[in-house]
Amino acid sequence: MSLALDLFTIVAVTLGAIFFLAGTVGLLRFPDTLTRLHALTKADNLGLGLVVLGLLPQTTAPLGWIGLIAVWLLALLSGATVGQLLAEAVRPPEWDQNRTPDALPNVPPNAPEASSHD
Amino acid sequence: MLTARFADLMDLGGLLLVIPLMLPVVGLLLALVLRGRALGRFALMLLLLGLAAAAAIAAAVATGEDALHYQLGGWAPPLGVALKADGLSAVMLLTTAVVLLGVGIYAQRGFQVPAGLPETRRSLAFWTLLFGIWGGINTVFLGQDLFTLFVALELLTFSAVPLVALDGRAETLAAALRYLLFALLGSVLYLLGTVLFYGTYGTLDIPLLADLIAGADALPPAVPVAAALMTVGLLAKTALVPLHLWLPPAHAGAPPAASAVLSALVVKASFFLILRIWFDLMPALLTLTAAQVLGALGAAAILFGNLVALRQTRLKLLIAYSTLAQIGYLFLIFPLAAGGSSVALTAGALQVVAHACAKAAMFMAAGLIAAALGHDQIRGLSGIGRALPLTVLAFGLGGLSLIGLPPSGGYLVKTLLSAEAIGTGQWWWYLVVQAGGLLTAAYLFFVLSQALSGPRQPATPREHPRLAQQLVVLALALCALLLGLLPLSAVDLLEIGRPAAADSGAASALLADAWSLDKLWSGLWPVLIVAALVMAVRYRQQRKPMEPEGIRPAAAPGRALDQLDRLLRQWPIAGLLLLVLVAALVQTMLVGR
Amino acid sequence: MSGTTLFGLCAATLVGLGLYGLICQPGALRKILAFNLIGSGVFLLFGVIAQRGGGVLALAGTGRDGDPVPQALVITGLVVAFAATAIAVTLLVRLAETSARGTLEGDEPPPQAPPDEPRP
Amino acid sequence: MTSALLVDAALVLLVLGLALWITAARAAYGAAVGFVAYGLLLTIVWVRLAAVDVAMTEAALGSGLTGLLLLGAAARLAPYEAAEHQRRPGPWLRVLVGILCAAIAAGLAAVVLLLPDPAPSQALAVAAQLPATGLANPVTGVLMAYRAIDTLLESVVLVPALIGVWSLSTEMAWGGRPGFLTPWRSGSALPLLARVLPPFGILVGIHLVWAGADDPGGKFQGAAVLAAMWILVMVAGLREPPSVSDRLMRFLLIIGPLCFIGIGAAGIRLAGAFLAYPEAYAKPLILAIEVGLTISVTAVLGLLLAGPPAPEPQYQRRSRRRS
Repeated sequence: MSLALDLFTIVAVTLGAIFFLAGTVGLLRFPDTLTRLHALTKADNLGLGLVVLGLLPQTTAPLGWIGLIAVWLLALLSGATVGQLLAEAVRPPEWDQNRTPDALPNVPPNAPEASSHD
Repeated sequence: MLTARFADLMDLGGLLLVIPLMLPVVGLLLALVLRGRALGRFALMLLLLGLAAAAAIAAAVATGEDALHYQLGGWAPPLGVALKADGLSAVMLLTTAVVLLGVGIYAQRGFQVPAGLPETRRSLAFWTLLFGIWGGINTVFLGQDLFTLFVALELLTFSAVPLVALDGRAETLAAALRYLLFALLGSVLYLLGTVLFYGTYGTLDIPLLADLIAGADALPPAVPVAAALMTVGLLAKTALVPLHLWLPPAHAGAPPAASAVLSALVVKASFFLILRIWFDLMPALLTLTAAQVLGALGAAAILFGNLVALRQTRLKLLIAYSTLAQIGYLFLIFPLAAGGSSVALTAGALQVVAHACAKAAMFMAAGLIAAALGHDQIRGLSGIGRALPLTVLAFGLGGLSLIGLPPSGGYLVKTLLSAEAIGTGQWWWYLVVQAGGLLTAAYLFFVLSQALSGPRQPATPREHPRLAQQLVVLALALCALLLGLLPLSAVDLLEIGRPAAADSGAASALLADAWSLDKLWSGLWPVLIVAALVMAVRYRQQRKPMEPEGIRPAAAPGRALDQLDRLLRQWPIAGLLLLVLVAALVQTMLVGR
Repeated sequence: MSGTTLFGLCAATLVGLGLYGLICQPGALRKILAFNLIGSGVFLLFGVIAQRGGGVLALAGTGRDGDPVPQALVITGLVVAFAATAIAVTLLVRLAETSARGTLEGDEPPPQAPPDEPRP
Repeated sequence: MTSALLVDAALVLLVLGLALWITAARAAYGAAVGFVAYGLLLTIVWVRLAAVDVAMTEAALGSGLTGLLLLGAAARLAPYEAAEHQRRPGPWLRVLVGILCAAIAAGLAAVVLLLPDPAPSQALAVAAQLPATGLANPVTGVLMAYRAIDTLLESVVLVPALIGVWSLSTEMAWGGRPGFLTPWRSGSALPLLARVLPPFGILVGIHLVWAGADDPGGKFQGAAVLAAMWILVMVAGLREPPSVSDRLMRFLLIIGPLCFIGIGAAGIRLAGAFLAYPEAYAKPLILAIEVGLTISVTAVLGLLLAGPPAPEPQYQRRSRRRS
């Protein structure tokens, strides 16, 4: 039984590490800040989730699990918030919703609907 | 009733040491909550209590003929922290209490809260930071644990730096930032030395460390390196000449009450720790060439500080540079103490006391003069002698003590230093001491002659200071001037609690015959010659139009001196000199072992 | 060559690097950063000595690691270093607002015009 | 064993690399960001050195709050940074200082290598006398009992630091609200975080203080976390920083040290020495002091970061500039 759990831990943590690697490659390779945010917030949080999942069998019953999952949830919360803040800071002006359509220069058709309401 | 109260205060024994530690701290905390108007009086009341406690400690040490000890929390030193008040720290506590009481009375007017407001920035900041300085200094004088002394030094620095920038002018902000960064550099080096001591011996208590170091036959290299780092860190905080870049603008820019405290007391706390390290922790250091290095720096400070002071055109900067010079005297005692005699240490302590009173009086007097005239240009001082006779008199008396004329404290210091220099055959220190006295006389007589010369503009001061301020300035100046008349037993107090020096009581013996007529005259006639010289220069200047520079108008060496001073006060150069000093001290201490 | 000694060498390098930054960097904010570097180097030395001293405890079987006294000193030192950084940063921002520069040079007192001295 | 050494070596290289980046980076803002990462790496080094209390303090105070201070300052000083470069000292001077610094670092490294390896330590003495203080965490025992004067002086040192920060405002601004933490201009991410995270953070802070008696934790770490939550609320604009002459805030600032001195003075009567605790209820007394100190240190850390009082409310000035 413990062999299976150890095996599960190794597999899960390795998968997590691969997702971290993907996130880092995304950080280095992607052209601009917004796309890099995707790489970081998506890949790293999933990677961390897998690592936490893999480590769960290694810790003592309820308290250890709660601690690890709390680490993951906090990382998710801070990742999402920082992603939002960075996106607001670098958002290109032409995505402003209250600009008249013809004033939008060569905006790619599927530009995300900016939900700015300041 | 008072003497009864005083008596039972004295029989508290060791617990007495907690009062000077906690009184300022409680004052600092309550001052934060107390409404502004009562702050000044509350501060005065606590300063008086503090003076009583310091007097009780001095009396207890004197009668008990031994240092007072106290273990905080009841834990024995290697684990806990101990307090100790030997003769030296008792005298320092007393001086601090006297000077701070003077400053407290002086500052009542400048930092009082106007009627309409509940509180102002200046009054809250000044009084709370004054308590912070007082708490830090008392802990430095009483602490026996190297890390507790570090925290006390930080409390002192964090209370002193905002005082420099209290007026908010741009150059005082720059001066405060430079003071803070250089003081932090010093305290980090001090901490580095502390960690090496702990790494080697596992304790930070000075007496225990001293026994371990004395007992060890071959000192591991970490110990001299630690002593060198701590010494240089404390030199940076004491502003000894190559590391003096922060002192002149900081002390000249601060409000007068603050610059009095900074010059008289704050600079002496880090010097006191150097005394603790060199005389208590590792007395063997005194016999090394490292002591000669400190002596050489002291001599350089005396000559350089006085010469640049001659060049100054603003009164406060002149006094700040004079502080640099007087600090130099403090470092002459290290080479002179090599022979193991306690005379040099007594001279150092007397210099701290005399300079504290004299310099506090001079800075406060300069503050009154600047307030009355609206500026502190030395050239523009004429006529102030009539407008503020008491203040100019106090300024002059303080100056006489710095020169070292009898019966002042400075005279005692010069007598002891000269006798010790001749006694140990290091005659060059004798020359430096005399030269310093003459240079001080030069710029003091120049300033006094300006102040007492005929009134060029009507002598209606812009703002007449209160009589209380003038009297307290005069009182402090008289303290410095009449220090020589103290009974010689007060000088012996300094040697209580010190390891039994070979010639205990030698200092008071030397001072006993310092009052013979020929000695008095041999000290006086060079000063009279300098006075005549200054009069001649002033007379020649009055006939020619005004020159902006100080005494020597167009002298080439004068400008070269200014450039040298400006060069030395650049941050990278001062940093480089600090590193060179660390290397020099480490080398002399390692080789000398 | 245990890990602890490695951290000791790292601490010594940090102190050297911080000293260089504190002396040579013109910007005052960079000097404050360099001061924090030296501070962390010195505290690391405290940690190395605490870890080395802790071996005694492990022998005594109490299981707790490290000598608690240097660790307590480091915690106190960190808080003091934070207070120092807070004052230095506020002073620097105020200096930059009033005289539009972030460096320490150029502090000669104003030209010879008599300054209007505020009340003592 | 060698794998542990490899991990330590990698950690040391990363720390030194970041330290080089902090010294050599062109922009102060980049150096400040590097400093925050450097602080977090140092936290891992402290865990490797088996000093968990210190690791928490380094993370919360050393890299978190100090990082916030430095990032704020770097942002404010960016316009003045261009002028700094021509004030650099000459190349020869830099080389000379570099050589001397290298020599000092080498000397220090040599001295560290020569220090006795099982260093003389007071660990046993602390462990032996710990039961008398009723605590189980030796570091808290040293901080609160054996070297209580250091902790008291250090909590007192924060007060002049705060007064120093406050005194850097103008006279007319006195009584106003501190102005460094200008609220974030728009968007709903930060206010959301400032509503979700603080309850959790406050719980963690209080737990840290409570657990500090027996396990790694303590008042400074707890106070740093609580201060971080308060600052988050202020930066998100949900609460205004308290005005400088707010009587309640002044009282909170001094409650901790005063409580410490009061109990210390009571110790003279009850336990025979200043700052001594009677053995029977040493732990409750120490915990009372810790709670008081947590309140005061949280207030001071928050106000230190909130900066000197500003003449008029910051957000009006910022919104005026933007529109």
